[in-house]
Amino acid sequence: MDVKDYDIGDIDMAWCPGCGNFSIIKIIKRSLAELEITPSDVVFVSGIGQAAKLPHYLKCNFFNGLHGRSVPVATAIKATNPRLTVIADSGDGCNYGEGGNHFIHGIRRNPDLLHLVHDNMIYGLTKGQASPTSMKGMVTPVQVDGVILEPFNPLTTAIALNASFVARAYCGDQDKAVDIVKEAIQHEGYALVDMLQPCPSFNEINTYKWYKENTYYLEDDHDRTDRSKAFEVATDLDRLALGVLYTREKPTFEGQQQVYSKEQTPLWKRGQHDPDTLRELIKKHRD
Amino acid sequence: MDVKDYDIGDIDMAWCPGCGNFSIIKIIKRSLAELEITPSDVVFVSGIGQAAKLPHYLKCNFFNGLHGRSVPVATAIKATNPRLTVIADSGDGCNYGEGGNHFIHGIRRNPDLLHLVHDNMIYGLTKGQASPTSMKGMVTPVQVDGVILEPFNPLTTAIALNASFVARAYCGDQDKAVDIVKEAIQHEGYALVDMLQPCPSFNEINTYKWYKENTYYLEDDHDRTDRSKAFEVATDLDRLALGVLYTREKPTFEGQQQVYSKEQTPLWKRGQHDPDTLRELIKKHRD
Amino acid sequence: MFYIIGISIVLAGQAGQGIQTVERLLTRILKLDGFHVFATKEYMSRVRGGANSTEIRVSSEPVRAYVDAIDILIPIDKEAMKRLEPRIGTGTLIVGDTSYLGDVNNLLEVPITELAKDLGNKIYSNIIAVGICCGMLDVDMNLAKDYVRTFFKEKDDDIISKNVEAIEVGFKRGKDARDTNLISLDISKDDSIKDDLLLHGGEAISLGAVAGGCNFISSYPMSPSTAVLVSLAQKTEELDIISEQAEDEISAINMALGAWYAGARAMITTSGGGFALMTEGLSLAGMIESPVVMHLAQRPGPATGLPTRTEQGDLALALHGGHGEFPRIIIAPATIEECFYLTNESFNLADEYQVPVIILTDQYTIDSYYNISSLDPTKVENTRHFIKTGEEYHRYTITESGISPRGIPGYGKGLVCVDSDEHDQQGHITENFTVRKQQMDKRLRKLDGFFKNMQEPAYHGSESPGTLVVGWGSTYHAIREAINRVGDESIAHVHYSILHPLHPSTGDILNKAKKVVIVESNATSQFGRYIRAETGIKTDATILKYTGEPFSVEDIVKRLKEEI
Amino acid sequence: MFYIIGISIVLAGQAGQGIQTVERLLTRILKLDGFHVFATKEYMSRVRGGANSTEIRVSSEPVRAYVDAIDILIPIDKEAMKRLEPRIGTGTLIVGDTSYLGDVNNLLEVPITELAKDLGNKIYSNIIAVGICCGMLDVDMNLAKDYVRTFFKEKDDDIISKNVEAIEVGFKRGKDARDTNLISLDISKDDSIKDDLLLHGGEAISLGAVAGGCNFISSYPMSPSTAVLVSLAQKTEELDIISEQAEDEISAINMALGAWYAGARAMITTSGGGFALMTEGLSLAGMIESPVVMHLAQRPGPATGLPTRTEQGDLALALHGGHGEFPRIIIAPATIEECFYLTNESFNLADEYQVPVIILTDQYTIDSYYNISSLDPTKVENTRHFIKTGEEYHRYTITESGISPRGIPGYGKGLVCVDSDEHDQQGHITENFTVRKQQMDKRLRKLDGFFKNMQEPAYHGSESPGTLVVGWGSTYHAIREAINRVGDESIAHVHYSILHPLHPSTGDILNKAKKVVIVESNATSQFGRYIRAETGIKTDATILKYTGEPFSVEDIVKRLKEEI
Ligand SMILES: Cc1ncc(C[n+]2csc(CCOP(=O)(O)OP(=O)(O)O)c2C)c(N)n1
Ligand SMILES: Cc1ncc(C[n+]2csc(CCOP(=O)(O)OP(=O)(O)O)c2C)c(N)n1
Ligand code: SF4
Ligand code: SF4
Ligand SMILES: [Mg+2]
Ligand SMILES: [Mg+2]
Repeated sequence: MDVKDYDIGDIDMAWCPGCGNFSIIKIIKRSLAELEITPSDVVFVSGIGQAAKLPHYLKCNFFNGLHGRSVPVATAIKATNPRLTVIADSGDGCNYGEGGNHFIHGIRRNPDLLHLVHDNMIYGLTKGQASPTSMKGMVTPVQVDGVILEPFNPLTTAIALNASFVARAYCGDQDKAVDIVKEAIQHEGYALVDMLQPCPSFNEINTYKWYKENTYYLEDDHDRTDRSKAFEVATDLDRLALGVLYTREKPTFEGQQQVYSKEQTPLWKRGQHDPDTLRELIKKHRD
Repeated sequence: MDVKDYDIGDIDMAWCPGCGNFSIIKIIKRSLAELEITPSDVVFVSGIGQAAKLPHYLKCNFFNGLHGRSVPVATAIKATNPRLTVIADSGDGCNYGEGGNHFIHGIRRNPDLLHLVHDNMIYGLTKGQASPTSMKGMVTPVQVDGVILEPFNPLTTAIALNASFVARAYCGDQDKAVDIVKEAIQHEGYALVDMLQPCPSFNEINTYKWYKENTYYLEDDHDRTDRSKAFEVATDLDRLALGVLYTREKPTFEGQQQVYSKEQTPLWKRGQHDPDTLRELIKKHRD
Repeated sequence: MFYIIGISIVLAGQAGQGIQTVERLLTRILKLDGFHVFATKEYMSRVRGGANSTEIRVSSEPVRAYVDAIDILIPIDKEAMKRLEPRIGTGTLIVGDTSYLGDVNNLLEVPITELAKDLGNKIYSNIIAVGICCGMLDVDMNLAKDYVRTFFKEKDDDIISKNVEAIEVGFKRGKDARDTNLISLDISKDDSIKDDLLLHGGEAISLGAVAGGCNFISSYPMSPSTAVLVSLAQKTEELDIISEQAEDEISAINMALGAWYAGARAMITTSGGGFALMTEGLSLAGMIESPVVMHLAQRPGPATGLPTRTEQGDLALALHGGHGEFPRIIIAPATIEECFYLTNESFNLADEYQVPVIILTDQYTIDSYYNISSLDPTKVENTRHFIKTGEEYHRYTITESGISPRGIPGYGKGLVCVDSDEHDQQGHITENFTVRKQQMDKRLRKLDGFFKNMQEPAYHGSESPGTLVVGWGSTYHAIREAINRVGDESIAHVHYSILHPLHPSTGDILNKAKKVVIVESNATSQFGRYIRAETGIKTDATILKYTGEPFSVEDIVKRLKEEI
Repeated sequence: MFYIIGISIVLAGQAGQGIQTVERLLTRILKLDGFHVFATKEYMSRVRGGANSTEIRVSSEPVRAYVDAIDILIPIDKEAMKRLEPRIGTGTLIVGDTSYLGDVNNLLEVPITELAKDLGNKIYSNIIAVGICCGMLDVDMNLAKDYVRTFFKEKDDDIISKNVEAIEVGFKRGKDARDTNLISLDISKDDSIKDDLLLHGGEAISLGAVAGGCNFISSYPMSPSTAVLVSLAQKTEELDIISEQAEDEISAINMALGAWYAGARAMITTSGGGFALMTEGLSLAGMIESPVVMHLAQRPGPATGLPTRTEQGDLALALHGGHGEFPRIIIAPATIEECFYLTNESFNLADEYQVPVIILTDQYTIDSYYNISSLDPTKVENTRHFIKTGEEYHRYTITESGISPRGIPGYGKGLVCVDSDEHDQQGHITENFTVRKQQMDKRLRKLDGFFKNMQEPAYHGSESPGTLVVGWGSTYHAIREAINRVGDESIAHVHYSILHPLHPSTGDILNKAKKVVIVESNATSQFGRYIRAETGIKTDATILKYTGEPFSVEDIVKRLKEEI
């Protein structure tokens, strides 16, 4: 497949000039194309925010739902039809703020998703309030004395929850980001990619330059199965590690459903429940 | 103060015979008494569940609110009146299930609270469904094929979030539990005590016996400030460590509020805002 | 004319004393022996202790409503008595042990605890109580013993035979009371009902759901709605159903919408507080035009309220919950049969109109049952409404009916794009005011067609009555029996099971009555208010109850007599 | 009689092109120079690009409503034109550059971009536009230049003087057009308004809140409600206010309740979706009888809808959101003054009656403003309603008024026990049916006393009118101006700012009119429905708009003429 196969044609994109989102959409298109995934086999699930508009700018099925709620929607879609490639794609505020509870429990379920978080460390669409990942001291119209909350660390948290794939990427480095995203899609199970993204409109701290200076790639010999090591790497906020920090093979949510124990047919293809079985179930209530 | 000072008198307690909650209330009363805290200076904030009924059985102020929502309520009470001793006290389902998002962000705020979680690894009040901490494979009326979700690990998660005090206690060992709870109350900042608690009515796996066999106390030389070590200890699910795993000094939420920068007076004592200041604020809109 | 159907037996004890086992055993045995039965329970929000009770009515004809009056009371401990005191009348026979009952009138002394201990364990008390009832009602003993054997078949032989003995011991005491003419019960048996079904509202709803093709349920436990989650979870072995306990209600509703999007027939079950949390998701269903079936089992609010009690206090929430304006359907089953058939139908309606369908029940409906002859899983024809998409597929095509053909991803060549923002026909975000209006109008006209096939509200009695009693949902049988008891021909009864949209005949029906009296288990007459908002008609009187208890037949009789 | 007040100027450009700066600058300069002004903006849900615009009306008398007609249009780029096309009439003078405007009628060619570039940077375009308007309106140039200097005082000297130059350059062009009689604007100045205030609804609400003693706000950002959060956060330096951005709306409302419990005066601000999520907490406030002030700034739904547009679509949600039954107060300010005073009052009402008070506004209210003479922070007397507790304090004492004295922890010797379950007078869980009923009755009678001091709905015109126009909230000024324009004495206008409880005079007022016409920015006439539910009266006609745009004066004029 070609990157162009995902082009939607003429559409007005609501992102600001210079925004990292333009790189992210390229990274996504390239990853899908290189993995030869047909647009009609992909479902993007997003919330609300600037990041969450991405599926509109791509040829794909999408469910652009409520702010914060993409993970449960994506989990259910994958469980209902495991043949689809499902990508939950939204911002840091969406996923770690409003949607924090689904982040935790989504990881525990381990559906086979790519969970791509555009982490610009700010609420973009609502004009620049702190997000859970905003750095301490960042001044905004609401955080007038600067952020005082401990920044949320998605990677340590995901590792603490024993997520099956935990990675950080940087959208300014497309080639490497494509590698990470592709791996995450191919990984069977829940795969978090926290994608660092500059927001030139509102985040004056975490700029392209800042990311360049404060990130590094994990060495090839990094042992992704070593949870403690991964945790330690993830705790470092001065130098942000890029790459796949941690992986753990485990059965997927949908894979463990009784409905798929015998056959893989998506639910929609199965038709109604067998009336005789229903009659039997009803008869049981005779005594 | 004496433990009896917290007695509420004749009240019908809704707990089942043999329940760990009876030990927990004793632990709480002893801790408060030993710390000489007057009942009218304490506010318990609970959610809904069997655990959440505890404040009713104790002489104290309480706010028995909604299922899952005790942490934000407690945080606001403490911020509004930092002179109060505030204890958020509820079940594992309440705190880690419905209230999971508040757990994460409550830790990030670091209010000076004791956050006491009765962790019986089950939903008690609603009659025995899995809770986030239920072990894999546990069969319940809803989890008919056994729990398939990765159990939620409150300790690794709290450490991942860099909580300022992270402990696990076991209610079957009151003396040691009192020590831990007292320390948590005295700790300035957010203090999690995950209190292991048998539920004889619904949890047949994690019994008094099971806890005895699967827990151990941290050695005296355990370095609580070593985050990676604490994390490693917390990942071990075969042998559950008891004691204070991790502490980190940091400024509290309320301590960092502008309102307390000059004086500590609780908000209710301050009266209205100064009318002249308001007039000035209004006048600014002349141009 | 005083019209009492059969007798009412109340068994009471602490949570954990096996009152539910008693209820189950006794109603099954009685039904199998040809008695019509009705049962409902009331219980505290706790796991052990407290005071719970179950009422079982036994009759020679169908019996389907709760009564206050207790003919035979068998308390298994003291606490139970205190709570039931207001319901004990001069005609109440109390059966049990003076040791915990103390000095009461009309006592049939049976040292239940002693007898149980003689059998080796106090826990047989409840089975002895079952035996006593069987004896009093002259039940076929072999049948009872057989049933007990099957009931406990998973247990050790020893326990089985002890239970059979317990039944016998109790039976003897009951029969003695009968033989000595202490009591005389003349209830005839009806062989034709032996094959009848006994299932409570919760089970009927979950069976109705599977009959409607439900294959996905995501929910968070909350009394009294959990029964439906449990009973669907239990069916995942036999049927293709995914059942998931969500981390919270918000996740539950969003999962259900994801599941419908991908082609499942999904539902959620919850109670008031959980439903409130789901209203943002409800509004999402409105915007993306997703079908979804939501079971809202009411309990008294506000907030946590009385978690195990009953009320009809969430109608306004069901009608108006969620922000913005979008169509929905609200159904409140009045009978066990309707729990089944209307739930079945709900999946078709949701699918056809692409709207949320709210099934509004309450604790009383969920926990009550009576014998019914049958339920037919194929009576309601299931229709499937999603299409295979072509390359040029647009999810939100403007149509005259307001219904845009619904595709699902992976079926056909089209892309299925749904959006919570206002969107154009393709599903893309728009801020075009004209498109906005077109899409709003399209959504709001979707239910215009609904009226044509809409079931009429149930109507009993004269068409121009002196008094018209209006009811909805779970009060149906209590109203019916109350009107029968009052025995005044000038009283008619109209009953709504489909609440919203309101049947267009409502104004006419109400206008024909001299006086309109509404019965609701809430404090502010929410349905009355809704009728007024729709028709302008104000009900002349209200019969309201909001103590947490269900309406009894007597409650309604008393108030009706005051009102006519 | 055609009654147009002053002129309307519309400036339009992409998000990020400084349209808001223009609006701010121009309205301030004009007001300081003695012109009455009104301004409102419309903008897309994005950060850069798209097409936003602001309408500024300038007049010699008070002007307070939005009009469709554009007298002078200054588009700073091409996109803007497309979107505004429907509003461009034969009388619209378009000012700008042919390079991006192309071939339009009534063009006053000013090469704005070129002129800006001459000054060194394209970004001065917007200030040039301000200058043009000043020139056309014959503004005192020194005043304008002074204002620009103060406005940019934080900037470098060079930038300041460039901006002053830009004003001058524009001014000259505007003055030329005037001098050459291309345009003739006769709007007289009124020196008495130079000290007037200019503040939008969002700011007025936050000032009203602090006047009401608000010292705690917890909220989650959501357009268009965020303005109130931001403006309270900005005041934490000068005032004792805790402002916290919560992780979600559920946390926000629960924090606010915790804060009230501990003695703060707390509020939240949100929009429809966030409010839906808060309704469980709203119900909690009902049960624990906690005061709380909730600002709900409406935008078009359902779901995400049109995040930056306006609607009155959440009234039903405000009325009925939350499970169970409990009293609440709903207020919808109709003017900037009411945004201030009624918000101030809301804190007293919440505190006195121990109920949630919902302030229902919309994007239009939040983002619009006009000059008002003053706001007095001490006009509404603040009352404090919590007490010092004694040892025997019971939080839920049964009282005749339904209001139980409210204690707070740490003030007095009593314990303050609040419970989301049904509870007894002490605040302990109960399952006693009688206690339940007593507490329900107590809660539900709390607002009985509210009626006695209730502000009458605003009434204009004949008491037995031919046509009575009913409005609520933000449509006030548009209705007023429309009725003036229509100029028919038989039209009267009643306007509600306190929506719930509904004023008891409503039925009488409406019954006196031959015809009742209701104006609402929604699709289903939610207030009309509510009036019918309360009074039985059906409005004869509806004037509804739900495109996401505010009502314009012309919209209402047109429909009113059809209806009378
Ligand atoms: C329930 C709800 N609360 C709040 C909002 C308002 N809202 C929309 S986007 C957003 C934040 C977006 O931040 P993020 O997810 O980081 O995305 P970004 O714009 O930065 O890409 C908020 C708070 C909403 N739409 N729904
Ligand atoms: C919003 C909401 N959802 C669900 C419930 C029902 N509910 C009450 S308690 C409970 C679980 C309690 O479990 P846990 O917190 O572990 O307490 P335990 O009873 O085990 O002590 C649930 C689901 C509720 N009250 N509110
Ligand atoms: S606001 Fe920030 S993140 Fe959003 S589109 Fe603009 S630059 Fe990108
Ligand atoms: S259900 Fe379990 S946790 Fe709850 S009181 Fe009973 S034994 Fe204790
Ligand atoms: Mg962001
Ligand atoms: Mg628990």
